[in-house]
Amino acid sequence: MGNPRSESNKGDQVKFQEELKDNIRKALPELDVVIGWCGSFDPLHATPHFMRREEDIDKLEISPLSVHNLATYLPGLRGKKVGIVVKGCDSRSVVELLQENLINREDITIFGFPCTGVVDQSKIKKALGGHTGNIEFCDMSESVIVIKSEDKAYTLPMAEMLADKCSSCRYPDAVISDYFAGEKIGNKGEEDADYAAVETFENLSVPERFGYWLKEFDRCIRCYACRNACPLCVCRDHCAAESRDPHWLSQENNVRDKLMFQVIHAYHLAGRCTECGECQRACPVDIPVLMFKQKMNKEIRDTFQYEAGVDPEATPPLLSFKMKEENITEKVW
Amino acid sequence: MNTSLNYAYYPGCSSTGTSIEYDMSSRAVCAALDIKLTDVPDWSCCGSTPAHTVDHSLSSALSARNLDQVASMGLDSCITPCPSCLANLKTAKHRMEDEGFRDKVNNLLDKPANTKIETKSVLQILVEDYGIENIRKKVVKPLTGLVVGAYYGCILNRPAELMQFDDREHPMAMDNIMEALGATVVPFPLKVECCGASFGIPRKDVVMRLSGKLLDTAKSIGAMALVTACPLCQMNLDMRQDQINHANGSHHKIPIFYFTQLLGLALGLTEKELGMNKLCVSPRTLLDFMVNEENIKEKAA
Amino acid sequence: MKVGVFVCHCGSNIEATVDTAAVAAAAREFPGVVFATDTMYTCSEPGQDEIVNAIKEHNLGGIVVASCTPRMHEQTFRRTVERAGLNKYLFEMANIREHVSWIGKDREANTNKSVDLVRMATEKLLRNRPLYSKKFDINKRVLVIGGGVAGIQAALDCADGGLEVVMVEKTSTIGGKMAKLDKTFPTVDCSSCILGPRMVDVAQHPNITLYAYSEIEEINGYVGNFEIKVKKKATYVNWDSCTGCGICMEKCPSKKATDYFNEGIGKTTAINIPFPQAIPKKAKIDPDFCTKLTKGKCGVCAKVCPSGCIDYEMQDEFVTEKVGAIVTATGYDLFDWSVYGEYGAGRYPDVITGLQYERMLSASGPTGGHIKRPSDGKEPKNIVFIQCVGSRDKSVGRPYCTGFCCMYTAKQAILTKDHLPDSQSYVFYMDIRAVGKLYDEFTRRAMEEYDTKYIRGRVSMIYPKGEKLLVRGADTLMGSQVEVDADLVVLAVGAEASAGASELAEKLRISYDSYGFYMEGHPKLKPVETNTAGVYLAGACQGPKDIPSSVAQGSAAAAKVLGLFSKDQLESDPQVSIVDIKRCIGCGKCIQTCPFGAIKEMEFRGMVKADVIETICQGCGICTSTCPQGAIQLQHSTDNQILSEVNALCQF
Amino acid sequence: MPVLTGKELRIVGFLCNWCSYGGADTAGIGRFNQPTDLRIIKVPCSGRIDPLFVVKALMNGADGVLVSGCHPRDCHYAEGNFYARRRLEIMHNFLPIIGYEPERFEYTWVSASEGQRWQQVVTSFTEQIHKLGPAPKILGPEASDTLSLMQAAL
Amino acid sequence: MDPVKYLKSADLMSWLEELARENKVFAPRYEGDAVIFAPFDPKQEISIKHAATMPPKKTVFPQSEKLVDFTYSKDPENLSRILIEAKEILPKGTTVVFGSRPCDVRGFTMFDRVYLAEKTTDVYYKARRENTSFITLACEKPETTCFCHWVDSSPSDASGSDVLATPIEDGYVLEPFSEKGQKLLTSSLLENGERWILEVKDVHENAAGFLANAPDLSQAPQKLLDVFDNMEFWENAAAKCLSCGACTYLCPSCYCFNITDETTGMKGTRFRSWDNCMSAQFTMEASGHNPRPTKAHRLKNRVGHKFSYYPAIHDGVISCCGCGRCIKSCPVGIDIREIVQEAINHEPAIGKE
Amino acid sequence: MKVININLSYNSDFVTQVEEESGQKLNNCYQCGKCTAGCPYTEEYDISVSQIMRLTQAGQKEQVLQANSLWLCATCESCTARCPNQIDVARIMDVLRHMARKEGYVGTGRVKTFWDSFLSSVKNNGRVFEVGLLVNYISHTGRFWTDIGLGPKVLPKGKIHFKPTEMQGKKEVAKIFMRFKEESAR
Repeated sequence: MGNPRSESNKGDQVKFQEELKDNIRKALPELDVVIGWCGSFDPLHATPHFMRREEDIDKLEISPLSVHNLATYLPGLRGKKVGIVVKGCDSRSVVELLQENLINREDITIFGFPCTGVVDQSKIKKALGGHTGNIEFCDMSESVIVIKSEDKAYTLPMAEMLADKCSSCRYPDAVISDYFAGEKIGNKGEEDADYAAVETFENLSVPERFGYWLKEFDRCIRCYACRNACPLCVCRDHCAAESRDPHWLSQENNVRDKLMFQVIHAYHLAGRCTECGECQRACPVDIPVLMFKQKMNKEIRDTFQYEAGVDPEATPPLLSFKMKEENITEKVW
Repeated sequence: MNTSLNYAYYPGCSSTGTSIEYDMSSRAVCAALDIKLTDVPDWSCCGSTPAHTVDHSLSSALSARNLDQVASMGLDSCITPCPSCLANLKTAKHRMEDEGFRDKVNNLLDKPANTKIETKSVLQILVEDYGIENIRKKVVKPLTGLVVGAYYGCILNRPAELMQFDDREHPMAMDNIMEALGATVVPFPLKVECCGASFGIPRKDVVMRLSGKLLDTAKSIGAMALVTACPLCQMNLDMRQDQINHANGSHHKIPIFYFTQLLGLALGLTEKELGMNKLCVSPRTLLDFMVNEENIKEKAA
Repeated sequence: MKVGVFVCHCGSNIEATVDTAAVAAAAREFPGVVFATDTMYTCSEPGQDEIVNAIKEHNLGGIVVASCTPRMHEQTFRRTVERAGLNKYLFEMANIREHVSWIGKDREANTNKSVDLVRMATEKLLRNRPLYSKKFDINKRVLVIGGGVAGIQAALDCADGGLEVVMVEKTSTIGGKMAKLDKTFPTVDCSSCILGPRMVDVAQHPNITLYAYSEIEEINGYVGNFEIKVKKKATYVNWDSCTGCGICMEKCPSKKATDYFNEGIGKTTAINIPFPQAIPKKAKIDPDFCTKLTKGKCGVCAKVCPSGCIDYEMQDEFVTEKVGAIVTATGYDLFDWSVYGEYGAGRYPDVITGLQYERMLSASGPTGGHIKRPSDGKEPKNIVFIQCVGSRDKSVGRPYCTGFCCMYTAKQAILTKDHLPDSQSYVFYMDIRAVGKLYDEFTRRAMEEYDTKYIRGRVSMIYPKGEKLLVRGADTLMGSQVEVDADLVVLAVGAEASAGASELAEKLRISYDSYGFYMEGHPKLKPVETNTAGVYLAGACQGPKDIPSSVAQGSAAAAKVLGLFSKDQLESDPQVSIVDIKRCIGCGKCIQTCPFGAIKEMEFRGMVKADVIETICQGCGICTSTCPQGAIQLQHSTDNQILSEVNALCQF
Repeated sequence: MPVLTGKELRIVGFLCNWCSYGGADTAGIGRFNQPTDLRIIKVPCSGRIDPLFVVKALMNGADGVLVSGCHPRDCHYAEGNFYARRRLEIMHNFLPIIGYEPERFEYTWVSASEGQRWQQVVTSFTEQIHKLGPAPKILGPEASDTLSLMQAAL
Repeated sequence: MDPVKYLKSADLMSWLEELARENKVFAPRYEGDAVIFAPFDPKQEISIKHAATMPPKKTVFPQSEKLVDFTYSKDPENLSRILIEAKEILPKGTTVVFGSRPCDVRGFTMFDRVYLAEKTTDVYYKARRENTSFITLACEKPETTCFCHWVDSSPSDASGSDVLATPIEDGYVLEPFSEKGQKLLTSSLLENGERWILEVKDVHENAAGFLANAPDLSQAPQKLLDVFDNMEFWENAAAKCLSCGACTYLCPSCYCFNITDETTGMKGTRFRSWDNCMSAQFTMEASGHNPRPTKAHRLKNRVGHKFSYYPAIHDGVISCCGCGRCIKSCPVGIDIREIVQEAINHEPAIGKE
Repeated sequence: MKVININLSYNSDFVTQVEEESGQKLNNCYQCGKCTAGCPYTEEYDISVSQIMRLTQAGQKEQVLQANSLWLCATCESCTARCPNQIDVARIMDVLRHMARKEGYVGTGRVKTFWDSFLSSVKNNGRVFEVGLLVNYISHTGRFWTDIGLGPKVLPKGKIHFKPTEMQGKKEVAKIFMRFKEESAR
């Protein structure tokens, strides 16, 4: 909108960005659309970019602002030939969708690149004193973000602005791809996922935990952006949240139903969620909804040694069983 | 093999008196097998049978003081040669897991009881922790020619739920050790029958009858000697063997060894270290016989 | 829906601790309820008539009965409402007897709880829909598993009734435990004289196919249409040509094989026919003892066999049979008495089991019917029988009474006197269980006429004393410890579920109790049915039984099968899952988790959808709890029905 | 709906039709006394139990939820309880994050023959819930309604 | 109108406390990382530096509200006869909202035309609207996403508000715009503010000056109708839409609702709750048919309604107040300004068969 | 023989107390007699152990607590180990002994005296002092000839000490006994 587009995203990224564009140029003639990212309403934001024509490719921008998990769009485009640009974490959602037969591998062309992390807008907002409504300029390098807002310049260390999932990322490279631009960083799937935050939270007392969520969910507006941004919420138009048969939830604005919905969401994602964090990022009122899913994943990992979105041939643990469960100790009465 | 076996050691009162040779031989054997024993500091009496016949909390309190001494060593388990001490210490721990009972015991103590300390017998750790096969490897003087019966007594492995060791009706730990030492073991049918226990003083007649039956049986199966793991059993069968003979008109002269004594012998320890001279029924003839048998065997080889 | 509620007193069973009138009064306040009353016996004829009349008078659309467990009378009341013209699924039960009145005495709490249960039932009923069965064809063949006396009876009754029968027996001969017995109580008639002809009938019946030395590998399908995979274990002898002449047995040089038929009393040859009357009378090789199979040397049997049927290369073979019903008659095994250290745990050769003794008594047994001490072959003089070994003993996990040991011990004591007139038998017993026609008279005879010394008390210890065994017990009637110097000790070892019973139950999808005995459909009213349609029980697999009871149950099971097959088609249970095509997104999670393969993919307007095959669906509802959007719903247990019950109980 | 104040808490039981419901019947037939708190919802199979029913019950005011099915390998439907075990275990372990004690929800296996076991399960589970006391109830549409009550309770 | 008043910044909290004695007062404050209008609590800091994350829409149009409580009762003589007793729940009490922005409150004027229409007055809305006063803060500087000036408004627009507060140094100048507003300005904490009237004007003009030239939207109603049947246009526009309700629920001028009944036992409640035209359930018919089956259809409706269909029946007033929340809070950054402009600039393809 | 009126003589408090203190359920006993059968002391008993169990079950307090058998049980655990109903019979014997002691029934005085002497030795020395114990026992029973014949056998073996071994914590042990006395007096 006539806002000064930043000259950003230079440095190392440009090299693979051009390589990536070449990849897409090569593949686009066979595809209906390729989904990537481009600049948005201000220099601090990017937006999903649907490339259908050659000239669309020029607008493609890969940067730490490329936060959106574009895999979310894939089930809706079933039947079309779709190309998708993926970060490491996004690729795990693609794996998961493939695993559940929600997309066809032959219809999907995956463009990977070495991701060094994406920013957490709320961290930037905090660093800027709670306001990012007037961003005039933004430039990013591997180590810092330079932002100009309301005539003030800020130089923020990139490491501190990265999303939590990025600082402990074990899959910077796409786990599955047809094209890969740039040099792979190296995945470390064998390392344990980091659930320190969940563990810290669990140290709170029972009423503290309960009270925390009541307070947080009080401001939920039930817009379901968390659900709709989730690449693995595949029920979409038939979500149990808005149905009368089954009638799990009322439409009343009460915190009970809001909390219940989050449990439903987390449970339906058990063993499937790749912790891309889109639910939490999408929340317009900043409710930390990711923690429920992380907790669920932690339990899945501890009980079944399973991690979602790594192996397209695997079966989610709750859709399978073993006669003897090594890690389940049943209560003795 | 576990090279660093290390235990807190609770000798029990009789170790200073009537069963001094059990204590000596246990210590000697452990030393020979590189098993480190550290005495429980300033241990006191576990209360034995008399205490639990008076009151269970009193009995447990007496044991608890000792368990606490073990805890003060920074350890969570101890061993004892004596089955009576073993039973008391184990019972105390087990019963104190019940909150109500623990409160009663704590009422008698200076500080709250420790309920985490496990106790095992010397026999148990030799069999389970050290291992029969490892013992077999250490034998330098096999007990050639010795025909022996193993007598366990009643409380070494009963009640089974509490003691958690060996078979309650047919224990084999000592049989197996003796076999490993080169002795010929004859199955002793009354392995777990009672010898008369502490009735030696107040009801000698009972001991005469019960221990007499044990000696008769030993003879009937052709055992040259019996091995035991209990000071009371040993005392009744050894020290009172003359009394028994007298009372029953029998003529037994059966040496009653502590299993640790024979084990020590096979490991090459001296008779003195093992307190062989403390036995009332002299094992002299038998010991000489074994040496002779071994010589014959060696010559033949 | 207009709902009628009937709260049953069940005489005083419920009324004594539940204020049924108050429950009915409370029910009148529930949504939908237009009629509620308490009745004395709702299941009685007047009780049922009251329901029918109320439906007509008040134009009711659904009925709740609060009474006993639905396992007792759900079918009864479903028929009642059907009689009144309602669909039988417009009915719900609240269990206020087994789950309320019988488990607590607090009348206020019980009444309150009953009101809750009726409220839940009503809320669910309001969401019930009429359901209609489908008909499907059935295969009128029956499988009998186990060839003991119960299985033989069931098979012959079915075969005589015109059904094709497939019998699978895991050992190489039918006959079961009964074939091992010398005589039977209380008539003391020859066991093999009674059983033998029945075994021959099985072999010769045109309707019976016998798979001996075979096991059930796999069971699929459902009532009317089971598919069974049978494993025919390798016998190394071609049974089509084996004539049972026994020459191989005579020549086999390996004579140290365990003689299972003789309970380990004596040894047998590596190739053997278990006993002369075996059916089928065919030889098989015990591969553990055959030197040709273990070491590659020998081959004598192959050389001597006149019909050339030895085949050392034989492999297990699998056949598939299709049947419509299954009778399970897998019998029992003896308790492993070696846990009794005080009885020697098997160390003393002259302490044997009753069944071993039975083989010793049998003229065709290894001792030719002579009673001999296994240790030295001498005739015993003092014989001690100990009852309740592995029965009525919590400490070994067998608190139940086996029930027939008292009788067989009495029989053995009598036979002992017949065999060895100079002998003296002692029986240590706790109680004598002699319930049956002529049974008590029989045990009395053992005491009165055969001078068997019955000692009321248990034995605490047996130990060798010279050549004899010292048996130390108690005579509680005298109040003293007693000792017997015995030459032979016979343990009346109790029965336990046969080895592999639980694995078979899992294949059959039937339940078993904590001892492994199969659960009957109802302890009183469905003694031979199971909770799985088309699977019936006969004999000791359901619990220890003597011969007459086993035979009776075999016949009863056969009658059930014949009844089931009296129709050409069966009605399917309509409580199956159904897919809401609009909500289904075709993710296939239900297909993935359905244990029965009852859901398939289908195409609907170019989209993939799930589709339930009604006759295959068993109504477990795993699909419903798997489907995230609730598109597949198990009818009669829908999400909304369960949620309505939750909501009836919990409203913040 | 009224819970007998001071006497009972609200405990919901989900029982499979084949084993545990039968086990509860067996307990009744055996007249094995049990606390009165528990109300049973019968489902065909433990595999039918969506763990979200458990959460729904808790959020709607249950103080405890007990699920019982056939013993593993003994499922009438062959596999239902195997699925249930995984799903219920995960939910059991998940509950603390929301702020429910995991002890408020237990699952177990009781066969139709195990009347005594059922009595024991019900009795000890009821004791367990009474030990925990009433679960937090979410009152009114706004969080503040509940929060102020919770504050007052502390 | 009564004279303009002045309030010292330092007295703001005291004044709100005063107001809170007789009214329910809402003011923006941080909840987590979001700024929400919450019941005023003197112990908690308010946050009025920038526009709130959510507008104060709830205060007049609650996210969900009870319309009717109903109870069934039975005739004890004939249980089939059921009486229903229904109780309408009309909101009571007065509310004051402090810290709303011009765009936030102007949104209600879009509601007013619909819910306060003479023949179809919505009693629930009317009661709340009349009992709620808005003390609106004029904006000093618009944000990147602001476009109030496109839709005939400005950073100091007082329409719909009862008091317009303009921040100046050390305080606020409070101008009443309604009777309700005048009544709010009687506190002794307030002094006459006439002397700052020029500074106020400066603030207003200065704010407006930050805004770039607005495009002409007069063609929008017609142009949007022109592209009505061009699904390719809408599919492109909606491609990245997630169909969530963040845009509509945060929109000060979205007023759609849904009505549901929740019954337990013999009691029940009829609720009205926000509805969202981006949701698949919106306009879903009982038959299962939906005239707006895809997100493209739904986005077309949203943009069309605001910029074409509403103006068509309400004297050309665009039903958008330009607050920009739908852009800022959209998880995928959909920009309604772009869509409207693209529609205006759209050239029908020529020579297409 | 005495005729017992079963309902009038049933002492339910006694039954409850035995059950509580032993943690055993008396009704689990079905009188199979296996305890008596295995008890090495049956020969010395005036009432066999299974009958003690029966009498206890029947609430016959007097008869039970008077029994000499209580003092002759050596806690060899044969009964407990073999009970088919998993009743800890030896523990019940223990509890009955406690009750007999508290209520002043002293069947076989010598056994009790020996035990008392043993405990007083522990109380005074922290550990058992065998010679002291013997002396104490003899002085209480006047049985001067007790084991006197053993003297010459044992003395030269160095097994007998005429002084107790010293331990520091003997006061702690004494305190346990003191507190126990106080607790029991309550």
